[in-house]
Amino acid sequence: MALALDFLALLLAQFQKPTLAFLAGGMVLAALGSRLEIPDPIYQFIVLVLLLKIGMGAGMALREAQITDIALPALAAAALGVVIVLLGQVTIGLMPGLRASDSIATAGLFGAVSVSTLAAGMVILEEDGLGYESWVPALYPFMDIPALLCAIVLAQMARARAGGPTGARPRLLRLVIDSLRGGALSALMLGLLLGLLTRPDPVFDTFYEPLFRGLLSLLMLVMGMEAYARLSELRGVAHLYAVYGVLGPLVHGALGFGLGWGLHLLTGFSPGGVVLLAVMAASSSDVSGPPTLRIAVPEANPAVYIGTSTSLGTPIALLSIPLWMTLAEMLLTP
Amino acid sequence: MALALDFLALLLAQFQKPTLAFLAGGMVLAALGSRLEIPDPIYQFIVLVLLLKIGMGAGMALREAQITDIALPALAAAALGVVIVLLGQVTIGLMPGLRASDSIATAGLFGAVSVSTLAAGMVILEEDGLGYESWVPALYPFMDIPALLCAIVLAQMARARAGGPTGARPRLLRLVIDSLRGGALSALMLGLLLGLLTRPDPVFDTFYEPLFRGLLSLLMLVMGMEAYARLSELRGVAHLYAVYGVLGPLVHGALGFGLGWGLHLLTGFSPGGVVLLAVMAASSSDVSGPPTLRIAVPEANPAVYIGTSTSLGTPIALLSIPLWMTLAEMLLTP
Amino acid sequence: MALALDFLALLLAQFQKPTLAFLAGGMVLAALGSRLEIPDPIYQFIVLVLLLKIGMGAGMALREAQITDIALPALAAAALGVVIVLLGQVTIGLMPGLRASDSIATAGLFGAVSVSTLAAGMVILEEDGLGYESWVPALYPFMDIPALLCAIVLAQMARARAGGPTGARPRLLRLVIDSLRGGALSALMLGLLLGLLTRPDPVFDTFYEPLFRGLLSLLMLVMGMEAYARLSELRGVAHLYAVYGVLGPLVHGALGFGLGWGLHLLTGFSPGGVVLLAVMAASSSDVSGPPTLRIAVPEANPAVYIGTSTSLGTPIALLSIPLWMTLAEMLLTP
Amino acid sequence: MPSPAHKLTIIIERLLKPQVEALLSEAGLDGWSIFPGGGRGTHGVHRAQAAQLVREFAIVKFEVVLRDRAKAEAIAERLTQEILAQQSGLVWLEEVAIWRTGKFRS
Amino acid sequence: MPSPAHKLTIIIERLLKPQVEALLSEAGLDGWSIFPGGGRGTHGVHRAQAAQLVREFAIVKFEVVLRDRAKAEAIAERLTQEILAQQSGLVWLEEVAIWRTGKFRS
Amino acid sequence: MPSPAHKLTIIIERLLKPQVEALLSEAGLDGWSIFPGGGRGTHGVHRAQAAQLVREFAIVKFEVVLRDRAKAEAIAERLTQEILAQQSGLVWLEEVAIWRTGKFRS
Ligand SMILES: Nc1ncnc2c1ncn2[C@@H]1O[C@H](COP(=O)(O)O)[C@@H](O)[C@H]1O
Ligand SMILES: Nc1ncnc2c1ncn2[C@@H]1O[C@H](COP(=O)(O)O)[C@@H](O)[C@H]1O
Ligand SMILES: Nc1ncnc2c1ncn2[C@@H]1O[C@H](COP(=O)(O)O)[C@@H](O)[C@H]1O
Ligand code: NA
Ligand code: NA
Ligand code: NA
Repeated sequence: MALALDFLALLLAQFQKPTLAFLAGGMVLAALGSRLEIPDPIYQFIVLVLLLKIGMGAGMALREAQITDIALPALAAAALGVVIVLLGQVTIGLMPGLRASDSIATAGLFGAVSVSTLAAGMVILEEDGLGYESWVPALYPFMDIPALLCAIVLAQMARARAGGPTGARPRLLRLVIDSLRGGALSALMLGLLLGLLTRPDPVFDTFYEPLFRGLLSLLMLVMGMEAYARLSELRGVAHLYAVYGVLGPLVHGALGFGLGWGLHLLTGFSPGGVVLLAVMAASSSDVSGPPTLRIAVPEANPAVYIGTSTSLGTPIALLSIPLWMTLAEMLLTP
Repeated sequence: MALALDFLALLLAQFQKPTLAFLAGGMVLAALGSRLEIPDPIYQFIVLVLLLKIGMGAGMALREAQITDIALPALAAAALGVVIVLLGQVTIGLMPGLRASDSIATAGLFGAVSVSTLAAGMVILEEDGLGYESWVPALYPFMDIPALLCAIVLAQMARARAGGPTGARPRLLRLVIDSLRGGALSALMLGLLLGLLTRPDPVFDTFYEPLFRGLLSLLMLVMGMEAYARLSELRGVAHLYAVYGVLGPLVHGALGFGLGWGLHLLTGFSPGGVVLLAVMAASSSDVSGPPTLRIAVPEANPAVYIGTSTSLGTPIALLSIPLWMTLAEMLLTP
Repeated sequence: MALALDFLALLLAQFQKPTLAFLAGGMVLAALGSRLEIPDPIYQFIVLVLLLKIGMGAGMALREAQITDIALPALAAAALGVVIVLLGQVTIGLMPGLRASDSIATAGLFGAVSVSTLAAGMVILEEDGLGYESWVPALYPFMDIPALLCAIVLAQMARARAGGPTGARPRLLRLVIDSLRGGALSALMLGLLLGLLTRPDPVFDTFYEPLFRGLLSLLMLVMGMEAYARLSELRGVAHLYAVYGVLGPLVHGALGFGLGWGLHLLTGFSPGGVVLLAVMAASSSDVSGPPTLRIAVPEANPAVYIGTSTSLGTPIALLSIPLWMTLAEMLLTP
Repeated sequence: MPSPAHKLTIIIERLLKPQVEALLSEAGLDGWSIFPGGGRGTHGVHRAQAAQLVREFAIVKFEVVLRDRAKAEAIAERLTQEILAQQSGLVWLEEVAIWRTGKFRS
Repeated sequence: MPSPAHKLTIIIERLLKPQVEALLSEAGLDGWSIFPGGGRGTHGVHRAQAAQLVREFAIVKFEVVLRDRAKAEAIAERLTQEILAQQSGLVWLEEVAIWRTGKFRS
Repeated sequence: MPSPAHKLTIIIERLLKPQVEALLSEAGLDGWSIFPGGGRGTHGVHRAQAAQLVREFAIVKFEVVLRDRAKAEAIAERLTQEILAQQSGLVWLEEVAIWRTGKFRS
């Protein structure tokens, strides 16, 4: 009982933090019909700076890390990405009356990773002084790409079963390359390489690091407004997607937390690292995944998978960050 | 005599300060035909950050303030907004040959508040170490909205007198809501709520507060360029508007200063607070007021009221900031 | 031999620095077909802030400088601009088969100055603690404008010789004024005036100076991407331009270094100042020069001069910055 | 395979965007495109890309393709009489040939 | 001195831009213009200037002027059949009168 | 109630904007619209929204609606002969039907 109260108190304190507060603020604005707009070039600038910062920070940490430290977590990340997609196909995909392509695409987004959710996790961890290996954000592509690829392969198989056109079947390697060429992953990889191969410390310390938190607050505003705006698109969509959008992040985060806990016991993976793994698993791609799926699974209805991810998956994943932190503080720290 | 010299010296020093210097710089650039442009998305970003900062700062201060401390200044702000509009209608509105709608709309903008002028006042006060209650900027909407509403009601009455169409008469509550939904007031109110209900301190201290001054300098550049650009629109406008545009801010600022002085004697309202009240009163809306009037008073000629406010009202109000500060330093500080 | 090794070691260390690393990163992204884009308004904001910062910094320094300190370096800068253009016309212009207008326009850009290269030079010098008179960046227009004017006059003479239309011959003064009205030079001059005539220190120290390095890193990204993108335009262009684009910056930089060295011996011009003079001489205009030439020398093929400058001149000039620094450290510092 | 249709172009200030969208929705249209811009007219200059103090005064252009000429004209009439009566703005109509006619309900 | 030509307008989401450009290049066209925008359709709202999470879902309009009507129609057919088959997008054709005909190879 | 008119479209690089505006003003026009964009042509690629080093090389499109066909053609002629002679740019003319004819002086 005391434990439950502690848990609640820790949880409530988190909602006072600026990151989640701005998310809620964005939703409220949209709900009240505000005409406030964040200009698109500003939004792109914010995402670019966050991705370069995440990449550079992880890259600089990788310089000092041992390949053996990272191998297992990377494997865990990839496994999580694939397992979440397969799990999604089994749970939603097998329900009657739903189109296979829709459920596969939705599961694909939930297996992939949201950069905004990851950034929010990093900032909230830092505010609470819960440390993590600085290279953990570098696990992003290890979870993101396998998840999207897995969804695309499942969609191809479904199409083949349905006797659909198989001639245009895209090659996997090409999809990986194309995905890495997208703006978001390009920026992340560029940051990683700069951090790994050069010494960006002066510009990192004076620009990317200090601006990170503030720009994230504006991104949360956009996320909140967008989440509310897309809610209406969910109206025509099967209720099951709403259930998946709400429960998915919690289940996936728990999976990530569990796997991270295993790593913690096995290799001493830090509590903060466990939280970030859970956050990535809980998150669903809202910036970089959707266009990949639009091209590769054109028969799926974007209103379904984007609506489910943006309006439910991302807010729930963001709001669940305090949950993993509270769990970590209670279970993993001495 | 010595007093007058002191006054002049204090005044001159202010024009060296970056805020006013950038304003002058923008005017000079425009006058010399420079092709320098500030991109619109950057301008919107600047205004957004300034409004969130002003709102959050005031909101955080309101947490600690007593409702009784604020009630009287809020009343004073609302009274100033309404009185300035009525005064405007009496002085310009009664002159022969001018259209009622034009004079009412102009008075409406001068009763309302300019966010850029308010922000400039805050920065200049801070540079001079003249303190104010941090919630004073929260008086903005208390002056702004009543002034615009008052103008709209006056315009409806004028229309009714003229036997014009009264069917489309918009409801006041709807106008208030619509005005709060506009981008500028939305951002300010969002900041207020975030400051009041959550703990945005970490992001406020590392982002909004440090960037405030620099972004304001760029906003002043835009204001200066725009003030010069709109001057030409004033050419076809009755001379009386030019007189009003130049003298209005001084008279309104003096009213604000007087009322603030009263509050100072009555409740110990700070000298810096008195200055900010004068600055808001002297300022005329140039970002958020004009679209409200365009919709609600479509029969008024925007070249008249926007030109008068942007080209004369705002620069004069900005240049008069040092005046109120010098007055406060001479009259209100021991 | 030891000297040569030292030289190499110093040189290599520079390529680890963020400025050059971001340039290389941009090229790599473009070469790999990344779809990453920097929004145009963000790019314009970056250039604006850099120019205002360079101008203000130089302007504040000019307040304390003696006119006699600056006169000689300014003369040297102007001479360099003109000499580089004349040299260019002699070397490329006299080769058979090349159009006079193309070679003159190309030489014009290489005589003029690149703001991004200058900014990179300032940041790299600062990182290495190699000091310079803070007014040195004010030499920019003294080199830039004479170089462009010289090219325009040469083009007019070539047109006259060829019996072309001489009626539209633009006056030189008008060209100078028009060039100063362009966005880039306007911003630089505004900064200079603000620094010289007002006290922008508070906003300079809290905004322009801290953001300089970070914004430059993003600008280098753009420069790198653009350099790669324009390479293809060089395909149809005479090989001689490629040779000029690669060797020009080195020869011009050496000229600048030599003249700077003379000033050093004569007047005690600082080693950092010598480096910046070399950097400006080595640089070729890629932001502000091209539109001037497009209007004034319409018969020249922009693919030739812009391609040569953007794809070869600027990257080589940026990469040569460590060269001048290493030379200065070895030859000019005790 | 192209079939005849009509393109209605509407140029307004952003502040009228909600009203124009409401009118188009009421008229039963299922789609339109919007392009931001600038311009010059009797109300002075509207910048296309540079900062202008009031965002709501920026120019936007609607392009609406529809197959029913009568409906296009009816929309133009209502626009000019109701929304643009006291506001700046232009409306014009052009003949076009469209593909994918299935995408057009009206 | 104007001579008759045709203007093909193509409205798509940015993610199809590379494919449309490839098709136009293959068709031997030497020029086209692109305008960013927004819109509303069966796939919901695309904002014209405000932030939208996925950049690739922004609307862009191609305007291609060419003299050869048959080629214009062929491009429109290929577009609607190959690229737009499962994607959102519109194509229409208009008659125009052009100057500087020397600038148009097709 | 629509009445016939003409729409002149001019595509240029931003650096010619002042000259084109001067020409339109001289011709007595009271209004035009401007849309920023990008494109591809014999002078390579102009990006529509991404950073390009030289701002003045961005593409802008003028759309000018006017009732007087002869004036439209005269403007197009002067443009192509005087301003666009050595520069990139296109001009074309279309037939339109306008409302609010009172807003058009020429
Ligand atoms: N003749 C015209 N052709 C094209 N656009 C026009 C024309 N006249 C006005 N416009 C556009 O309509 C807007 C408002 O016009 P006005 O109300 O006359 O200021 C202008 O800013 C232009 O964008
Ligand atoms: N009737 C129409 N007229 C003009 N543009 C349209 C029309 N319908 C759709 N569009 C444009 O095409 C895009 C995609 O349409 P849709 O696939 O129906 O969502 C929309 O966002 C609009 O920009
Ligand atoms: N056939 C065309 N159709 C539409 N726009 C074109 C065409 N050709 C050129 N343009 C536009 O005109 C600009 C300049 O063309 P150019 O001088 O050929 O490089 C291009 O960037 C395009 O925006
Ligand atoms: Na996930
Ligand atoms: Na006021
Ligand atoms: Na040079």
